[in-house]
Amino acid sequence: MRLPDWAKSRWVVVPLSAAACIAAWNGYVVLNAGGVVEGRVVDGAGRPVPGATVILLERNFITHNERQRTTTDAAGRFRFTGNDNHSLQLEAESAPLGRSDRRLVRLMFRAENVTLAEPLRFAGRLP
Amino acid sequence: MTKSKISRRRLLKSGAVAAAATLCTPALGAAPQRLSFLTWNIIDQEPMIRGWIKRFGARWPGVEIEWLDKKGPEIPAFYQTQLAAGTPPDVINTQGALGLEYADQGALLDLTPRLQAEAAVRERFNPDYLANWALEGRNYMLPFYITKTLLFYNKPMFLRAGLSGPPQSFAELLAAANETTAENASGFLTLNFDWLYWPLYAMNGVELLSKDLKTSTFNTAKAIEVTERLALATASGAINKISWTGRWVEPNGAFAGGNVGMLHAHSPAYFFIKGQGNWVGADTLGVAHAPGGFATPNSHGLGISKASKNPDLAWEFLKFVTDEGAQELGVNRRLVTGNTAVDTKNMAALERDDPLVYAILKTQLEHTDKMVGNWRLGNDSAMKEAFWPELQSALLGRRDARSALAEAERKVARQLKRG
Amino acid sequence: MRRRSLLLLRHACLAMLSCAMLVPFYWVVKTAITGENIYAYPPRILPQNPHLFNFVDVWYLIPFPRYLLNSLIVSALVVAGNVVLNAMAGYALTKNFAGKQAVLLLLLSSMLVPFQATIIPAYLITARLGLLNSYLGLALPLLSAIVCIFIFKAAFEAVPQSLIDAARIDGLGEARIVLLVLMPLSKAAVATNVILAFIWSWNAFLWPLIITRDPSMQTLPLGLARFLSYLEDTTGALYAFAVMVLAPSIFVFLMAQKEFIRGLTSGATKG
Amino acid sequence: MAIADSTRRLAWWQKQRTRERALIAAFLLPSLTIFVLYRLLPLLWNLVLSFQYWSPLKPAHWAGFDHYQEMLFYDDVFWQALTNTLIFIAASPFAIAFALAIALLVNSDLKGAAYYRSIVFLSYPLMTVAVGIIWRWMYDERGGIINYALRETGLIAAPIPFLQSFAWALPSVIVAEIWQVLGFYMIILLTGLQSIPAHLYEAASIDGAPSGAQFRRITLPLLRPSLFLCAVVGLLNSFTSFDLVYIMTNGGPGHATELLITYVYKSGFGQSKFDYAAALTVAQFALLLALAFGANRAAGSNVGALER
Repeated sequence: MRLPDWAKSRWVVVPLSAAACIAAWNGYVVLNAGGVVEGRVVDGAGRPVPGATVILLERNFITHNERQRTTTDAAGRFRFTGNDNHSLQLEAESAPLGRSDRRLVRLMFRAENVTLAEPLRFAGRLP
Repeated sequence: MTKSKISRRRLLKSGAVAAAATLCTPALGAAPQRLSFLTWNIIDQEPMIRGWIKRFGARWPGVEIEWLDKKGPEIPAFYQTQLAAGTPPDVINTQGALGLEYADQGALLDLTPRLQAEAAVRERFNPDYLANWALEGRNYMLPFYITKTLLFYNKPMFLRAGLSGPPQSFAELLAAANETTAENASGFLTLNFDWLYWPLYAMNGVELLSKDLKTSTFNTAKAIEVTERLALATASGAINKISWTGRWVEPNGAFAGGNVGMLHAHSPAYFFIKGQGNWVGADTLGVAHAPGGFATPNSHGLGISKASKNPDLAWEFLKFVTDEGAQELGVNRRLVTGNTAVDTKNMAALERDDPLVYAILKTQLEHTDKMVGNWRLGNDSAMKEAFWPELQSALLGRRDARSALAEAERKVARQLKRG
Repeated sequence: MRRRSLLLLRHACLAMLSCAMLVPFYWVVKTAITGENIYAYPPRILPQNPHLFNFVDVWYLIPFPRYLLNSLIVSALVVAGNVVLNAMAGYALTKNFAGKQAVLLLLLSSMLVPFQATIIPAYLITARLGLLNSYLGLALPLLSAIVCIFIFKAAFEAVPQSLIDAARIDGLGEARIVLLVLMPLSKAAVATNVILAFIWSWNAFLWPLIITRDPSMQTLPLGLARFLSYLEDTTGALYAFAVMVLAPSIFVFLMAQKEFIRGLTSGATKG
Repeated sequence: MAIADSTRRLAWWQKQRTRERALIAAFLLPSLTIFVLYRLLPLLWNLVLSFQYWSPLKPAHWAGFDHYQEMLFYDDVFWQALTNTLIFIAASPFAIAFALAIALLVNSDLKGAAYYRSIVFLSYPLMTVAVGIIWRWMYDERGGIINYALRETGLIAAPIPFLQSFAWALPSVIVAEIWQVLGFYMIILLTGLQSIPAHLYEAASIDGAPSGAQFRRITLPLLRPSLFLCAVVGLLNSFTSFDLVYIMTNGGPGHATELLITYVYKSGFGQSKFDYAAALTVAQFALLLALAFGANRAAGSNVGALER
């Protein structure tokens, strides 16, 4: 079948395709907005640090405020759930090693599920 | 009339807010329970303010509060229009001397009787800060959060220049500026809006106006000398030109760049500097009073519009905000509120958590008797308009100090005459 | 031969000019997506590890969707109002009637009244009309524009009288003549109106600032101003916001430019 | 009978007349109402206010010519703002000339002329607030491309603080303003050029008139209305650029970029001297009116010219 001419005018085509893109993007967002933030914590030598406290700070205008804390498991992994922000900072603390670097994690949309590619790293090494 | 009756009735009451609430509600019951609250660019604190509104609403059943927030430069346009239309927000938040101008226009409610009736409330505040909004001896605003100028300095640069510590006199200040000046580094910067540069003159004993604010007293040999020295230092690059041309972003940004020895600014500048300068830290950023401990305040105050439909409720809200509210605001924004009890509490916590901010805020609570550049004028902005451009041209060496100050005196005199 | 080199010269000039005109666009976009500290000197011509997070920040730091919606609604109102009212006025001005000169003078002189100076009375009037803090109130002052009226007038005059007479003989009323005969023949003028009206309402800053009390009624320019006061110049987000605010008007222009330019041809300056 | 017939026709004709009158009125009314409400009434309000002492809460009383006296004899800021405004306006003829050159360049069967046109025009639809932000950034000492380019090419040693320097601020703002409005001028002139019948040129070239002469004899005269429109737009920019100045310099440093309109805004809302601001407004209106009619004369046509 042939489209009527009005349907071919750019005033129809462009907005429709734009709408399509937006719909697609929103679909993607809905599927991936689980609010899960996970990653690993390692020491200077790259060995996993169990029992370290990981702090999650979230952005509010110009400052980042602490939101949640958790501790790493035996494999140095941690997992936050229920994050609903789009710009986070992660930091690890552990008695022997002090503080890790503060990692800025920016998301493409609120509550995007994210897994740190690079683990949080302490300067010092575990004995 | 009724106001004084109410306040007299209040006198008999215990200060306990809950009790006051129960007793006061009938008195207010008649009026429609609506308040609007205009804040000055603190949209980032939305959760906190919503919380205030909720808690206050719980205490005063049936009260709804509309919250408006406008950014600083646009507040006058908004508020003036609302005044003209007879619908000004009941509780307003202004910065610097703007509150006095509105008071002078007759826009604000005179809070003096209420403060006299409730000593407890008056006692809350640092008297010097409270006095910032006293026009002809009447109080028109309460401190919301307070700032005054101080001297930030770049410790590494000071070390390199072999300077032991912050300057203690005008001469030392200029000397230090010279010492730290180098190829692509300048020694001193100051903010210049709202008289914030005035300590430089105050520390030389120069005052703009006589005590009674009737005559100008700044056109003196000393003032001319100070201006000439400042202009000289500016020409030599020891004082960064931006001091006299910049507004907020430019000077703070320049200091954050890390190649300026000293910055004379008010405490909020710190958060901006920290945001831009990655060198800023407890061991690199020095914090001190300007020589002589002089400082120009630029605080935020809360007032009540005279046209408010229910001023008593507004007053209750004011008391709530400057007490519990202040507590929360102080913690969130890391600032001091002028409410002595609140500040003591918050500062104790800060001393642990953030020594640098603590050091900065500490200066805000010291030497409060040495606040200058805050003449209680009803036409402050017009006065600035008359004075600053002339001084500015002298400081930038575009004309000589003597004639500039003479010209300024002529204009200031005219403003004083016109009132 | 000489013609060729002349042609090349022309292209060279225009190309250079185009670049010059485009630099600011490039610079703001580059700043918006740039990763490193935007204050580092020397600034890089190409953005280092570019990203889109600044746009995300903008989207969440202010209720961007809400402001966008408000801006769109107001602009839609203004565009519609302009097309209709200006067409009517334009048509009326094609006729000769007593006091036409007076009307023209009124229009031209009211063009010279700066809006900033009329805020308070305008506000009071809007308050009288009970339109404060409403979309209509936001749109009202922009609902008709003098330049556009003249564009319509010129476009209508370009339509051969014979057509109009024919329509009359067919028994069409004036209103229907405008609607069925003139408008279809002046698409260009319509396009011009659409674009200009959209631009003006989309960019209005001071008026929305004054008459919107309720934060949920604010429009994008206010959001932009707020941003400016907030993040000052500390971040690329400000420039991301600038890009996001500019995109729609550029988009509308690119979509309608053909008719728009023809619109000005047939309009504004004939004669 | 013929008479009766003619009277009937007369009656019919008069009926038509009144119909048409009603229609014209009905068609004009909406737009006129808006202009009266939001332009003329406020103007009158300002006019009245300029002879009074008033602020939102003080009852008005007559001031005679006090404000005008203050303005003319005591207020040098007014004079500076006036000068700046005039400079601002005086810059537009150059912009227009430049735009004309561009228009001439793209006005032909030049390949890709359409693209050039679009690019040049692209900056007009932009939100002025945003344009202000963009240009502030362009002029920035550290992140700004202008200082960067100048330093790289070794034209200057140290960065120029364009918007903070008394010498540079006004030109800088004007450049930004021209950047935004250039495209609009170009389009107007372009359309003017295209409405010039080609045969005139043909005839001229047959008579062997040099292109320079053709330009002076044919193009310019026939372009007058377009030029006039441009001039008017240029005039209006002296206050439609409020947002631009407000964002870029807010009138500073000192009053180096103070325009009448920014000064009106400041004295009104900044210093709550609305009565004085009203006087300033009236002065500005008078100035623009005078200039508009001047331009109109120069365009050698009556006010109507704009409408056709």
